[in-house]
Amino acid sequence: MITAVRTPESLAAAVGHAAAGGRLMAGGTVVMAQVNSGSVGSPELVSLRRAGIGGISLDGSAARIGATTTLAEVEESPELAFLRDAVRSIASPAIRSLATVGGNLFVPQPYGDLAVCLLALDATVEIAGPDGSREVPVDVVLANGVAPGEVVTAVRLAVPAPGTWFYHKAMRRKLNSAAIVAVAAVVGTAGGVVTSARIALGGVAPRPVRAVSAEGVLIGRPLETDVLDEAGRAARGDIEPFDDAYASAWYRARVLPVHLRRAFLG
Amino acid sequence: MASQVVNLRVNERSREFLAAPGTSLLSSLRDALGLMAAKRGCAQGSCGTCTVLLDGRPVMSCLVAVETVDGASVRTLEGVARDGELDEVQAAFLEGFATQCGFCTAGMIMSAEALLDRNPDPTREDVVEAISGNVCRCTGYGPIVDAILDAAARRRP
Amino acid sequence: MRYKTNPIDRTYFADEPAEDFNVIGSVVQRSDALGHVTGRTTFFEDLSPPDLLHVKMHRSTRHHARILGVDLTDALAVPGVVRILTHADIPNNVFTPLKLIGVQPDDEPVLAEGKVRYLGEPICAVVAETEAAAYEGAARVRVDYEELPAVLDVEEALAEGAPIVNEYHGNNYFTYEGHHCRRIRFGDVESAFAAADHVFEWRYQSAPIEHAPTETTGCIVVPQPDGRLRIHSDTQACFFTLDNTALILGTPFNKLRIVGGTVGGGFGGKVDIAVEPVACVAAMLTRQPVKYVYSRYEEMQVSSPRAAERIYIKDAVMADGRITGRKITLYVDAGAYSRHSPYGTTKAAAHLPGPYSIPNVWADCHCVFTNRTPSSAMRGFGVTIGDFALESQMDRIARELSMDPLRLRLINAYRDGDMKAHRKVAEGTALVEVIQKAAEMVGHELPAEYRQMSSMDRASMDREGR
Amino acid sequence: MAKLRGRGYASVNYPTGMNLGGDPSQALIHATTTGTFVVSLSSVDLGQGLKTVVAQCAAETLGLPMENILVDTADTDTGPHCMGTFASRGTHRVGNAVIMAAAEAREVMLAVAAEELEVDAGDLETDGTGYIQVKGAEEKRVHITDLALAAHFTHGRTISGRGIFLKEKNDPVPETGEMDPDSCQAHACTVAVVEVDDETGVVEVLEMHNAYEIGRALNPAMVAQQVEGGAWMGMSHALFESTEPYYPTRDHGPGDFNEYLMPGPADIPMYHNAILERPAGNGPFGAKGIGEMTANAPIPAIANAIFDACGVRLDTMPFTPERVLRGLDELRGNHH
Repeated sequence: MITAVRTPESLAAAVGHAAAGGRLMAGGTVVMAQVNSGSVGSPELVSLRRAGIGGISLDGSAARIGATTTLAEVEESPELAFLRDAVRSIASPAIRSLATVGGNLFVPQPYGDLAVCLLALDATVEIAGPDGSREVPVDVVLANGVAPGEVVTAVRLAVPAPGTWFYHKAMRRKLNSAAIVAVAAVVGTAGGVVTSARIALGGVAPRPVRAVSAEGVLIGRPLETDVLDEAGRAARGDIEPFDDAYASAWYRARVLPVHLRRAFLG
Repeated sequence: MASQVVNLRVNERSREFLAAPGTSLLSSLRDALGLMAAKRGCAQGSCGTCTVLLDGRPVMSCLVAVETVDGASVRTLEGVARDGELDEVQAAFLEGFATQCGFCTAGMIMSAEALLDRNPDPTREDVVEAISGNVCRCTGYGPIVDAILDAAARRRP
Repeated sequence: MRYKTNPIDRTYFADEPAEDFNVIGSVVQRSDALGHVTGRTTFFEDLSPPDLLHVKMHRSTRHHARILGVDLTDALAVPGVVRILTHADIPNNVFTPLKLIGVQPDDEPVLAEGKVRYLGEPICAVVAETEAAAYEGAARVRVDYEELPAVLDVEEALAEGAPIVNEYHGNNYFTYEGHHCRRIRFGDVESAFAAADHVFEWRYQSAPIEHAPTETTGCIVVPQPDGRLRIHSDTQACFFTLDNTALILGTPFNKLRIVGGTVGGGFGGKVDIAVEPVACVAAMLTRQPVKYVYSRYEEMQVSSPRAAERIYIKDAVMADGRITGRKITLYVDAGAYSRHSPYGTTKAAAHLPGPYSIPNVWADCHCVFTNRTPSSAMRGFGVTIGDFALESQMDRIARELSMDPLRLRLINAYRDGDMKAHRKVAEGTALVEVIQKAAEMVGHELPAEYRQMSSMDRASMDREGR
Repeated sequence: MAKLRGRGYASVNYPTGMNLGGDPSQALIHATTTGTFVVSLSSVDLGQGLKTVVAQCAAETLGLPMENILVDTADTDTGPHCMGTFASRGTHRVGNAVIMAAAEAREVMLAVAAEELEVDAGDLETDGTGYIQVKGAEEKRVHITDLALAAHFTHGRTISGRGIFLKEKNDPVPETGEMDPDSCQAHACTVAVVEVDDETGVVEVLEMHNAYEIGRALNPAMVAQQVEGGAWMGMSHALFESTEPYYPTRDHGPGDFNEYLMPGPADIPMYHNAILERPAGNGPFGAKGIGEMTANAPIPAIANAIFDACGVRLDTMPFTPERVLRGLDELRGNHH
């Protein structure tokens, strides 16, 4: 049973409550669902809603998105327009007006499509804790979470150059459904061949993963069907698919190359 | 810890009430304020029957810890009709036979209100997107989508 | 008004007498719609009596197990927990949904006693001052189990040596007047197979399906000053609920009053008497209003689904498309208890062999018990999955014979005066006409003799050689 | 990659009601002092519109406008017995009971009007707007408001009626299955048009054409609601729904509407529906009851359309992308 809900009005206070053992909550879309079913497992909640860590700022192509920025705010942000399709593939409007960028990092797969995007974007995560702040690559947070008492305060990313951002999500329904396979990628080309590639996958492992094998296949080659199919097959080496209510591990692995190709060729 | 006093502006009226720790906005509306239009269909944010507008945005009210939104403004279906007159969305749902069991209706209408507030001239795709988190088990959605498009047309000058 | 209607095509059944109606056949506004669009319709959970207590259930974590012990100590220590009900608190701890109309069996306890037979079976009901305390109490109940082998497949359940799901039956099937299944015996299918140009046999299967009403199953019980209980419920059948609840409580029937009738979707799932008996016991023992409403998870995983079915269909077919024999073996996965599944299986049998006149029909329809959430009524009870199998079968036959699938159906369609396999003479049939209409709608051309067929005129079919 | 299009057919019938233990429903009807007729039931409206349709039955039978009818239902202290709302029985059973009750009440109404107008009851008719009048001499009439007042305060009469519909119990013959389980049969034929993504196995239903024979469309707008909602549920069953996606094992059972998949508003096809009417002799104004049937034909129609599109025979519901793709792989001899 919940005995206290804290709504600290500063980051320092939030860190203090978190360090004291409170369960952090940003949009509440995960935590409140657990509260409502009596399964949250912590008597004290710490809401980040008023901790002053929201908002989007842009410096050249460097974007900083505060942790409590909602998905709806990202969706509406002209600076982050490249992420609009990805954000719209997440849940529904009444969830996106609550769910946050920071919270999305901690959502279990096959949810957490924005985290997949952040992995592809090589984002950096700003973290505040009782012993000060630190910045780590997003893959570290996705793999290890943060320490007790730490609070994610923002993510930083470089807005990809025009024509280099790719996103595709396969779902059971056209809208409002979890990822069967989500593909997010920043891929640069020159002279018709791939010069740089960072591909992240969702829905195919316990956490968002880099498709490093696929990236290796693409480098130096054109973004064409055969190459992408080969890359997609290679990506099967990068995943740990699972069964759930949406699809089996077999199906996820089976269609991964299709969706990897479709992320680039539609 | 004891219950907290929470202030909300609900349907343009100031309301003050006590909330036990962890109470959702949905439970507060229903149990503390007696506003029963928003429904508890899943308490997991998966059905949309509890959709209300929180500071103008549609939210699943079951997922909002009410203590964290002290001072916010909330609009529920009870606040949609003006002086007893149905608004365009309500009228379109009524006349378009867009209700069957009625349990999803409040959430559907609030999602539609949120859409039309921001986008007075929505496409069919916009409408579908706006209600994509609202489950209806009776109608098959078609009449609801039609009613929201109809409401937009009624609202246009 | 901007509502939808569908065109009524009166060129079919044009001989039906035209009647001059005042309001029948007219679009009349739904009487409940104004309440719905203003949010003022009152569903049962919109009632909020003072001092309301909440029930949450501690449920089985095993498919099949003996209950060795139940420890309530930690649960009772949760602040706000008022009381915890076990089977010992239920006066007559057995569901008897159809007892008053003389239909058995009474094979399901209200709260588990000695054994659990499916994952999610209710064991203890925690009554608390808040929903959160009830959840916390339910989580702190400790049950000591001795795991038993479970059976989860209908055919495995009927195999020799399978674990017995429910000792009440002694077998894993419902016994129909001495038979292990509901039978249809009409004509002689074996002769039909022997004489057929083709024999086709295929298998079909479904998985359980949830009703998924947006409003979950629940009730609020309010003790009245005169000692009666007023039960606000979203039941689909007020008197089913009243009668069965009274029998479980061991009270006179007139001690209970059901108030319902406005339901947030049912689809058959709210025919079971799932929540009222426990809520009434809690209200009687505490003398306070009590709410027991399923969570969405309970609705999805614990409430009765549409049964999974497995269906084998073997058909004797002549080269011209006439189906002369149909043999069906059907298994309904009832789960751990009967509920309405024995009836649903009979309803399935009566529906066979589908809307076709087939002179030889044999069916064995098994109502099978497994260690699964008990299934029960759902929209199309006994028919929906059968129709999937039957109409898939028709399509496959048409393809095997390279026949137009609609002509195959028209040749075999039942007409007025035909005797169906359950020996009821068909009347008011219209299969021929809906097929003709559908063909017309999609531009599927039918030869004149098929367009001229009529449900009322067997001769039109005789010209096809029957 | 290709999107393969196919068309599939299915035709079905559906029985109204049940025989289990007998299948009764009752209605009581009485006029208040001002001529409102209260229909007392204990029947449940699940959203299909039962309250509206029985009010229509009462109004039609009484010969009064809808405004004069109130339906008071689902209170076991005040309403007579109803077996329940299931088995497509609501409109049929309750409608019949209401018609019977309303016919009895009408007879009393006309008898009181005959006294009031000092004419023969057999010469009276209702005009549908609230007047009871002498046939062929319409100026000689009384409004139901005045008549009900007079019945109460002058004539000392209750204008009321009782109705019951009972489908009697029928036990199947155990050896043969001979039985009489239902009251009438409604009919449907569905043609589904689908598109199958041959790389992912995803099936999209593009169009559904449905012809329904329903006896009588008592309220055409509510018929449209039922048939479209039912067709949607059939499509949902066909392509998405299960509480146990890995049946017969019980793993990964969905617990909420995120996991329990149903088509959303973006996933619905174009519907083309048509209604035929062959009134049932035992139905209220010929109506048969169609609540359940509408979900049935779409399932096999979609299965058959998938086969038509891509040659994969789905014999297991639901027709998930995985099942379609496994079938395609098998056809292609392609085991990824």
